[in-house]
Amino acid sequence: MFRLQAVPIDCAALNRELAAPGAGALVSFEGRVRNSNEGRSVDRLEYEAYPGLAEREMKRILAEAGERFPLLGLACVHRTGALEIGDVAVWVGALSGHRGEAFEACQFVIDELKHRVPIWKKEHYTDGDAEWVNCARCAEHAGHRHPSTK
Amino acid sequence: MFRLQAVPIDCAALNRELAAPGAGALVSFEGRVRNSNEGRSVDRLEYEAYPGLAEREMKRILAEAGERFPLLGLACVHRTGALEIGDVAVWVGALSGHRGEAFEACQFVIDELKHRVPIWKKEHYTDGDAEWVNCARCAEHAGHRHPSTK
Amino acid sequence: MKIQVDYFARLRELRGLSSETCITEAPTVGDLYEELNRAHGFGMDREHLRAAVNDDFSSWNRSLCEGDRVVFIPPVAGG
Amino acid sequence: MKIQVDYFARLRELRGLSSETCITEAPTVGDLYEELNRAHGFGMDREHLRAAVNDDFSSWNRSLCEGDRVVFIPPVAGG
Repeated sequence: MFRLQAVPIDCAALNRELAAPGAGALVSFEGRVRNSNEGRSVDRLEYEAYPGLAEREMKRILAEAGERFPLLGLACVHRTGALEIGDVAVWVGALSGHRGEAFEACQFVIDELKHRVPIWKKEHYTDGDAEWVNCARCAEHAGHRHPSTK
Repeated sequence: MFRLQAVPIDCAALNRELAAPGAGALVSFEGRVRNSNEGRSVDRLEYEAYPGLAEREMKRILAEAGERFPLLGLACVHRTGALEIGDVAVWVGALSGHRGEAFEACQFVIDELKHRVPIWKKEHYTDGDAEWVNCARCAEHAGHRHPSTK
Repeated sequence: MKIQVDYFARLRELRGLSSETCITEAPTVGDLYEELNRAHGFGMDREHLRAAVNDDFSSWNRSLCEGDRVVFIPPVAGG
Repeated sequence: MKIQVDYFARLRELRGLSSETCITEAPTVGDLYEELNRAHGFGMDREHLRAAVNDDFSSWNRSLCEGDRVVFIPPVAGG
């Protein structure tokens, strides 16, 4: 199960819903909004997703995890819109018979999500500046490599 | 923080209590009672702890985790007494700036707990039999190695 | 040929809109990006982007078809 | 010498009690275990147990002192 939602993520309910009589381990991950990133003081964040492709790619990631690890349940929810410090941006839960595979699956899903799923984060800093994460550097880098195209 | 308790573990409250403005990642582990173990059908469990030493050893484990990983919070709660299938036997939560260390710390704590902390589990099987986990084999093994002392 | 282009995140802000219909003769997805980049000066090199057509990832040399929905994907930062 | 011995889990069940005061001349923790094992037939080899004295782990060759509280720890199975 994957969904994008604009309202707060109810991690407690999601953890409870992941249940099976054969389950010995639930590993869950909450990605929360930090008050700083790479040395800059963060005031709040905005998340924007490309829903059609984000959902499709996340389903592939969940299916890949299901092939790699013997799981009894696996789910992920990602926020969109404006978030404050401490808010949960993403939740992943992995349920299995034994703990090793639950840890591995949970970490696999969040690692792949961060690399592959079209969701973007704009950081608003306490100094009033704002930036799309990863993107400023990419534009600089592009400029640096091909100054004539700037 | 570590505690032993005879009442159900409120994982939702424990996860909420682990919070800090610099925290980007909470990894939590719920060890739940499975309906089977090593091919035998389990009906219910009993956990028994040696409180004085369990608390002392768990504090050492949490301190070791704190030395290995840059954490913003780390806690563990273990149930004692009678548990049913699906009940949470143990909860571990690790809070940190970034997810890598939260996953590692959470897994470190549960791995060390299982090896080092004087807590015992008696499995009651659906066939009416009951056994202290790890201990039957240990007694057999002892008998096998030193038959004359049996 | 009519192509729908949707914009997200930094590209949406740079373009100043979320979606537009382009009339183009660009044979491939990559050619369309170069055309739009020349027109609007996104300042982002193609090697830092990915392309999607009709809600799935696409190679840059995929041929465009009438009615395709194209998205250029800046570096992602979910989680 | 009076030593308090507490029992947990399988050893508690085998001994049929949670705690007892032993009057012993055993010089070490290991000797005390052998004495009790001979008396009660726990059937568990010392190499599968750990010892604790006064709520901390102890070596088997630790000398016993009047009033020590001793626990023999069967293989643990928390979590």
